[in-house]
Amino acid sequence: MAVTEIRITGFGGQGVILSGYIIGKAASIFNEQHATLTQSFGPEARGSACSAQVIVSDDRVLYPYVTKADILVAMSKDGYMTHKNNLAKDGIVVYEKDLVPVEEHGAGVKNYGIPATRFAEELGRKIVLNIVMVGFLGAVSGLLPEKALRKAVETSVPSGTEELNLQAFDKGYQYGKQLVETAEVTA
Amino acid sequence: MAVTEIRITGFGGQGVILSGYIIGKAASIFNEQHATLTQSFGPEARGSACSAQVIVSDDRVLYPYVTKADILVAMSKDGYMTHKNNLAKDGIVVYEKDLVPVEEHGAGVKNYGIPATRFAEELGRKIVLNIVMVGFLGAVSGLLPEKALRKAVETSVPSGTEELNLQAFDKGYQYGKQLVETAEVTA
Amino acid sequence: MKADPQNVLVGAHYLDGNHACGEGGIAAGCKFFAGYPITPSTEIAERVSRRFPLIGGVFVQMEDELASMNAILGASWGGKKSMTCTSGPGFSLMMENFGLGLMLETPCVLVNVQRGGPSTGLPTLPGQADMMQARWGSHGDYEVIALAPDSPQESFELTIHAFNLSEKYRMPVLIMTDECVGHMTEKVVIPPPEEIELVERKYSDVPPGEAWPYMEFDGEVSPMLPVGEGHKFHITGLTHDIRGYPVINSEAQHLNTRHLIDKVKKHADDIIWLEEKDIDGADVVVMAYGISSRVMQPAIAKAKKEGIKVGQIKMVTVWPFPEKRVKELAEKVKAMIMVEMNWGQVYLEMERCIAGKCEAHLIGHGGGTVHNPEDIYNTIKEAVK
Amino acid sequence: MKADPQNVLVGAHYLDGNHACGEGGIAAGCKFFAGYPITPSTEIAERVSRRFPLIGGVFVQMEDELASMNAILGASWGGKKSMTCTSGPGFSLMMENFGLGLMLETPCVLVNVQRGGPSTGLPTLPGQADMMQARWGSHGDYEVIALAPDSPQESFELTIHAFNLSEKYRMPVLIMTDECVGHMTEKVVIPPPEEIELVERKYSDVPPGEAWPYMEFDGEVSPMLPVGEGHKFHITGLTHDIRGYPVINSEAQHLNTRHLIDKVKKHADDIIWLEEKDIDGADVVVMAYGISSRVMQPAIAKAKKEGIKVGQIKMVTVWPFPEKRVKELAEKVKAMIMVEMNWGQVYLEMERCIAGKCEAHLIGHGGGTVHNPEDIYNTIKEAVK
Amino acid sequence: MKFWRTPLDIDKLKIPHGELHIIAERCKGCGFCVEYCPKDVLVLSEEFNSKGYHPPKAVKPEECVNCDLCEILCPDFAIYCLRVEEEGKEVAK
Amino acid sequence: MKFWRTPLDIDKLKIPHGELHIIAERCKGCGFCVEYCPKDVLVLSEEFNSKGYHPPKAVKPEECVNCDLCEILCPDFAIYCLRVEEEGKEVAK
Amino acid sequence: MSKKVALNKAPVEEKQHPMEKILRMDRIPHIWCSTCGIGTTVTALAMALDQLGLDLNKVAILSGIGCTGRVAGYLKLDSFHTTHGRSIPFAFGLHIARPDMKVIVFSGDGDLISIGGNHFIHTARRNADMTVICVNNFIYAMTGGQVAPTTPTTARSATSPYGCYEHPFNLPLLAASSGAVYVARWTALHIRRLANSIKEAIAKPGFSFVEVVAPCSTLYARLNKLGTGLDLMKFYHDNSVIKHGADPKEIDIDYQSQIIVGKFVDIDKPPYIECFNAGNKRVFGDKFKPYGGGNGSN
Amino acid sequence: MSKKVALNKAPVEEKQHPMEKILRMDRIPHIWCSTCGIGTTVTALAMALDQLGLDLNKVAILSGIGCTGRVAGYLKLDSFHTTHGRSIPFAFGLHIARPDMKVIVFSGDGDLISIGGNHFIHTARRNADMTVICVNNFIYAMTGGQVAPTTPTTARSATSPYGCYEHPFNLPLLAASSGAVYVARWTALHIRRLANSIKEAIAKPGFSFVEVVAPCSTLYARLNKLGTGLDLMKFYHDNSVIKHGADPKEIDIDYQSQIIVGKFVDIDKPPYIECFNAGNKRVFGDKFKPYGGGNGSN
Ligand SMILES: Cc1ncc(C[n+]2csc(CCOP(=O)(O)OP(=O)(O)O)c2C)c(N)n1
Ligand SMILES: Cc1ncc(C[n+]2csc(CCOP(=O)(O)OP(=O)(O)O)c2C)c(N)n1
Ligand code: SF4
Ligand code: SF4
Ligand code: SF4
Ligand code: SF4
Ligand code: SF4
Ligand code: SF4
Ligand SMILES: [Mg+2]
Ligand SMILES: [Mg+2]
Repeated sequence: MAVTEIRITGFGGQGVILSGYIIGKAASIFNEQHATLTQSFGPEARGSACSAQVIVSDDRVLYPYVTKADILVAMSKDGYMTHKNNLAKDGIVVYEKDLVPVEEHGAGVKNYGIPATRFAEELGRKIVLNIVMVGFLGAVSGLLPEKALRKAVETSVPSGTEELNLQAFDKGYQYGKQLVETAEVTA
Repeated sequence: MAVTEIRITGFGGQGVILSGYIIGKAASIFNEQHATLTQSFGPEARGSACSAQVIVSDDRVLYPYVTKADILVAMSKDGYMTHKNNLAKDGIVVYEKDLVPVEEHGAGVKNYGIPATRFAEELGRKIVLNIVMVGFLGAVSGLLPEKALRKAVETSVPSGTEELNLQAFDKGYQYGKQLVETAEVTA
Repeated sequence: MKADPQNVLVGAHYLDGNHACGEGGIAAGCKFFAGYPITPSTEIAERVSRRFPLIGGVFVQMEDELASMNAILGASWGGKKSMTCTSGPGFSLMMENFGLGLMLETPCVLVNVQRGGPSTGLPTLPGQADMMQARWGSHGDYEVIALAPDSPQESFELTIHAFNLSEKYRMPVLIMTDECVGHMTEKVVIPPPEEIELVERKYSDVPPGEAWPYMEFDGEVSPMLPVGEGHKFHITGLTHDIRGYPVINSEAQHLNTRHLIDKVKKHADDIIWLEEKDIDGADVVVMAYGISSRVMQPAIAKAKKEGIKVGQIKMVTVWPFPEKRVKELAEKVKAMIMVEMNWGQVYLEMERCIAGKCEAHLIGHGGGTVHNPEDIYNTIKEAVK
Repeated sequence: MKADPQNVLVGAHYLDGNHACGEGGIAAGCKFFAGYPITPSTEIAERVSRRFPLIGGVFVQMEDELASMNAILGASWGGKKSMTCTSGPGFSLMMENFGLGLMLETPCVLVNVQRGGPSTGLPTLPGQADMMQARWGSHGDYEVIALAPDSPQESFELTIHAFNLSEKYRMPVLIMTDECVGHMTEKVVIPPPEEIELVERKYSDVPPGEAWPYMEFDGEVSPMLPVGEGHKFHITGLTHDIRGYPVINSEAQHLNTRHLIDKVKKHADDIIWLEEKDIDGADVVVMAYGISSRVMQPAIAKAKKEGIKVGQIKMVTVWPFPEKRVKELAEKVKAMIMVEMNWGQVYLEMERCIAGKCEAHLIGHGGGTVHNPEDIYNTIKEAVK
Repeated sequence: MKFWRTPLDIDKLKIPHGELHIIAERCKGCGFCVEYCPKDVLVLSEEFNSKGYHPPKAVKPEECVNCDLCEILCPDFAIYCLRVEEEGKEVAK
Repeated sequence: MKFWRTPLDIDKLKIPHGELHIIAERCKGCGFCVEYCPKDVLVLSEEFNSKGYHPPKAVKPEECVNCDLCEILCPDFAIYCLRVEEEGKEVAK
Repeated sequence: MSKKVALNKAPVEEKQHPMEKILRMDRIPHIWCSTCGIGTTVTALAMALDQLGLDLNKVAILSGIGCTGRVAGYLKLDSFHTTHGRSIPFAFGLHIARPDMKVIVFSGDGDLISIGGNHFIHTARRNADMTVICVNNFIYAMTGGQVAPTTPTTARSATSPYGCYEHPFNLPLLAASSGAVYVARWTALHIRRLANSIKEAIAKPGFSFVEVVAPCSTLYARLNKLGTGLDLMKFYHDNSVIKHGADPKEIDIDYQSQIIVGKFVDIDKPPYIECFNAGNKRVFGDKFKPYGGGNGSN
Repeated sequence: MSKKVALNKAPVEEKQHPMEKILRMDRIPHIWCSTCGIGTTVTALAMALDQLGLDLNKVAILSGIGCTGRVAGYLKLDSFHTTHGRSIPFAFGLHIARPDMKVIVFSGDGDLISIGGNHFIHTARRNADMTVICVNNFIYAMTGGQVAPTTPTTARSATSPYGCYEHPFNLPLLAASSGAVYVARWTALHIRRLANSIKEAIAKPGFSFVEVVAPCSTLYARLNKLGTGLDLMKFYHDNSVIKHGADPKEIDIDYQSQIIVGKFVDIDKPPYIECFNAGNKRVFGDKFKPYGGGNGSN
């Protein structure tokens, strides 16, 4: 697909925006595509649902918002509930397994779950769950080359935390790779 | 004349505006005419020239400023110099004799002088020179009935000073009356 | 409702436009005036400060114009008819919270005695160059009501009218006068109180717990909720719903802004007040407002004497602009002329509404003094050529 | 003059419109930024505050927007390229002293990242409803220059352009962006400094004692006088003459205001920047600015695919309005359409200039989100029917 | 509502007991209640509420002295305590 | 310009004399100079200037000690005093 | 009757949070972040109102814009969410119109003291009868953590990313010097003392000011790596010193050092309306009818 | 060489008023009324500049709007007549751009303390290196004599026609509490002491403030039936008391009673740019080039 619309949702503090930033940067800076990131932002989001939208495209992105998500990344139940009905027919749902109870969508839609928070906690910092998700998304969607995503992670996280974040990325990526390879698509 | 344009000039503190106010009030409140008073006003006039314009008319005044003065009341040399060239052909100049050195104007223009400051000082308050001028103007111009002007003086000055001001008015009026009667028109 | 006799200074007075405006506010029942001095508007505040103590009003000179504007909003919600006055620089400073007044739908009256601008400009000389600012000076979308008196008498009358409109449409109403009118002294006849018709504020009769501050939201006017009576209502300058609660999304924004706009647009016929003369059969129509609508008259009279068919429209209300009427007339006449003391502001609206149907002429002027009637006369002659 | 290498963050960056705007200012040589936080503009100030210390700039967060606006005027007279940013409510508060900047002919740049209004409105969502305020929000007569970027890349580029125009025409220049562009992150390619052309401030070479701050007063741009060099010049917000001395009369007012207006009008062809596409032979032309000029494109593409002859004008400058061009086109096309995120603002100017020569359509929107391209497409179809 | 503790009547009363009410869905897991409970009645639970926070739970409910501190410190109005009589019945204080 | 009086050199100098200069047309007749001249050198004159004010005139010019007070108090920059030597010649101070 | 009935002087259902009587439940949960201190300070106000036993119909609350500025929106009182910095003059107008009502302004440090600073000092000067409660979280929170006129020197913020180098205001000093008759400072942890101060402030005729140092977890704490709001509460616990009557000059707040709290000013001075009445009485005698009281119709 | 040469360090024609060197003679006579005190205070500034022996090319003067606000227009310096209330932030920007220049704000009480009050307190807080001279004539003169935040209680004005009933500000107290490092008050009669204070203020690094009580004859004196400006000067003569170092709290000015004058505050505190440099130095070390000095090109 020449245009991919991605919506990432979660709650404040989960690093939703940063994960969108990494995907957009991977596409536009490290993969010679166009990528537009927008975010639902500000006071009304204090301590509640938070969402980022990335449009990845081979041509210049003109309309900056998601109309139907090709990829829905759900890190919270709230976010999933709000956006689950706005999926493209052949979209995919990438979700945090322990936090989001996903439903069966239409025939073309695939669900991919990962216990990202747990993985992040295992890596020692819960805060990297978003990077785990990015890695996972990269693997299950094939949207962007692993290299571009890794590069984007490396250049987007606070300096000093690159290694940890790359580990998180790899963790998610591996898990996703495996999942896709074993074709273990959950409902 | 159905429309009379009057310009009153002097320096700050001479009560230029009040004299215009009295003339306008006499015409519009006590003589069933229309009278529009405007003033040059404000910071640029601090401690310098100051002027009031009154248009007295039988009909509603539409254009509020003097175009050619039918009556120029000059209480200061500065004011006289600024406005002396903007007189109607048959206009009159009413001036403070000790302060304003008037010139000969065109054939139709008459000059009437009065030592109003001196008269005011004789009455005990220099500040009433403007009222002396109003009385004088009333007498030499015949613009408005004496009664209307007196009434306007009485109702326009600070309460408690009515008597003094009426004396000042009368002083000016008498002097004017006499001047006109003896046809002693100065150049 | 009739004016309260204790407020009305009945009779003929020799007053300048500013004092007359103050008397108009007092006659309208204004009981709170928050002001900040600025030439050439200050006499309004001075008049009110002198008159208020014995008629139960409170005049406060605030620390700046921002404070004045907000204080009258607070006092209006507190149940007092409230007003302020200013001139260009202060008007600019009031713009943010004039917008708050519109957003909260708060009745009050703002007088701008226009002087020459921009910036400090000509403090003591007249201008009419804040007209577009009156319409557009606050951020966001909304509509306004603005009146323009041409004399002390009208300054008195239109101030009462402004209060009436502000209560009727529950919004701040602007009086856009100017230095010439403000400092011009003429006879002002104040009628007896029983002849002064006032619009009473409409309060909701819905009991506490069931009433919201904006029961209507489709261009209709909601009754206000009184403070202190248990309604415990909420109002906000954020985009809100009929409950007055903030709702931060595009749908709410549509509803809220359309409501504010439609409140004026829907009632434009009721609000717009034009004084027309000799329009039928006219070849050219001259439009103006405020002092310019007065100064144009000798020029029109002169043109008429020469057989030119000139009609005239004195715009008592400038905003909302009489769009419908101008469109109608443009189909009928050869030319329309706008006379204003600026370099073309309300003219732009006239030209737009004319839409090429007839000629549009501007008689602009930088301000500092009123138009020379000769200039107006010349343009009229030009237009019928 | 080329950009100073120490300022320019060369290369491809993934930045949002606000950060890009900050980088644009830095690349343009801005060395003083006075700001006051307000959503959705604050990231501009944040970017600058982070970047300045090592490149010799000073960022100051002022006590309010009034202070910000004045501080950049003072700093500009002090010789620093200066800027500030804000959104609707702060823009309203800056209006008085934006007028001072125009009156003093002070180069500086003001960014308004528009959100939904009026009042506090929709702090976090986009709008384009401050466009008429940009034109008319300060009291008095004047003209303005306003640019509207549609992306982070343009936010960067137009900020440099704004600084250039402000130096060239010696006046504050407005960047009217919006929340969508400000918070939209995309690739921004920053060219090497030698490819960034900057307009250097022109200082007078007339020796002290003979130079005045406004040597030209007929719509031409005077070189500035530097402070601290013995010129001992005077400037004032009052109406003034070429010496900068106050002159309070109607003649001076004419000269001064015509000068401010003509400075922009005379040079409109140089200032106006339109990006036109497929105009020749078009039946309908769609105009828009900022984010709307971007969102209109899928709709236009769709209409074109169906064989409709649609031209498009992306207005990079919104003010001065491209009056001449619209008048020309109105004679040629069937309809012109304005797409903007408000209920009809710049549209009014388009309609006026069309003057009935073709149809005028508005695709308005209350804000809070950008237009749905479908609505634009439908109007295009409607217009060619 | 008795937010203010009047020590005057303290001697007249027995040490009161409190019945805790936790509105878990409203809690944002700040831990103020846990930290400042003088009797260590509370801990944060392991479970998430639907916003992703860990609300407190009473681990020693019987120790609650109804001091109200948890209630008045809670920034989310998510916990409150009612006084119970010795017999366990709620009464007015 | 020597506005500030340095008492240091006072013993070295003889009591100075001043030569008064009055710019009558600029004067607004406030009387500050008259009132605060320590030597009562000045009075307001009877004549008006063209703005209608009475400027001061020196009635005892020989008594002027060149203290500059009239000069520095004058709000209209309308009076100043130059020092003259015993011989009556102006010198630098 | 349950212990929770006092607020509205009418019995309510048991097992309902006592604050529900004064909160707009249709707007709860509020937007404040986890471990934000603002909610706690709202409880302090509710306690104060409760203790005063005021008729809540006659209490108005006003806020400007900011996180704290949202307070007005959550309280079931006549409540006004005005513009940034302008709650005080709006409140002043309301107070003059309805002198019978208690007018409370509850807003943030940026709102009240930065953009609203002029209104603050002038309304204190006039000694208008109102209570101003300022949540000082040392930062502009709502807009994302920019430097405030209260940010302690060296503290970081989004616009002082390398540490603030300005001198911050000492709010009690500013209030006292401007004319406030009641001035106190507490932290959000001193909840009962805070409530008591608010109570005294509301009861006091004239301009009363209560500063509340409260945690902003999401921005101030995070940008300064100070942990969560809970960590800040612990910090207040360990570092506040109560000094009633301290000279306001001596109570500056430095970055992460001692915070002096207490009641600093409590003096008697006639409030605005009283001065207005006395001034007019002096001139007009009995012709002048004193203004105030009543239902706003005089 | 005549005695009047010091000002521009070059000989001038004799028999020319010494102030002509620093006045814009093409704008004299000025607009101030007869017996107005503003002109005298301008002379005090000229004396101070002269005594400091500053390069006058490097001195900028700024005013807002008002009678005093016209001062900038009469001085032959780089001079800025800004908008009402905004001279301080304009001056702040100029100061930051040209830290090598002396920046002096000379304006009225209404301008600086009423509408400009917020800038006054915040710029004092920042301790920006500038000198603010405020002519306090207790009234808004330019606009025709309205009440000011300095109008003493009971004094009349055009908008307090029956006597002011507000509490006025004590300007030195407000300045000191906000952070000014130098604070003095004199009357227009104390011309040499005033000049000396202005001199000290200009020399002082940081925010310095000098209040000058001066007569407004046309409005303040007239509306209060106090005679002319000369009568007010006599009043100052009889009623001022010099108390250097007096506590700013104790120097309120009541209507027609004692006026305490003197230098009240003179402390050392790093000014804004110094703090800016120190703060950045601390973080960046030698990578940071201290800002300031030079010709504004850094
Ligand atoms: C005129 C205007 N300027 C700026 C803003 C943006 N703004 C909203 S809240 C805020 C600061 C809030 O800080 P504070 O008052 O300390 O409240 P907090 O969020 O910290 O509780 C600002 C600058 C605005 N809404 N209006
Ligand atoms: C925004 C704005 N508001 C009001 C004014 C009107 N105005 C001009 S000067 C002035 C007051 C001047 O008082 P003060 O500063 O005490 O100076 P003074 O004239 O007494 O020397 C006012 C209110 C203005 N020019 N701009
Ligand atoms: S009421 Fe007191 S003792 Fe009981 S749980 Fe709460 S804090 Fe602990
Ligand atoms: S204090 Fe309230 S919000 Fe915090 S953990 Fe306890 S119940 Fe939850
Ligand atoms: S210099 Fe001194 S002594 Fe001489 S006239 Fe002037 S005031 Fe008098
Ligand atoms: S002090 Fe100056 S203005 Fe006053 S009387 Fe003397 S010379 Fe004239
Ligand atoms: S940002 Fe800070 S002040 Fe605002 S709600 Fe969150 S913690 Fe509280
Ligand atoms: S009005 Fe007052 S302050 Fe203004 S110039 Fe006249 S005397 Fe001086
Ligand atoms: Mg804060
Ligand atoms: Mg003053």
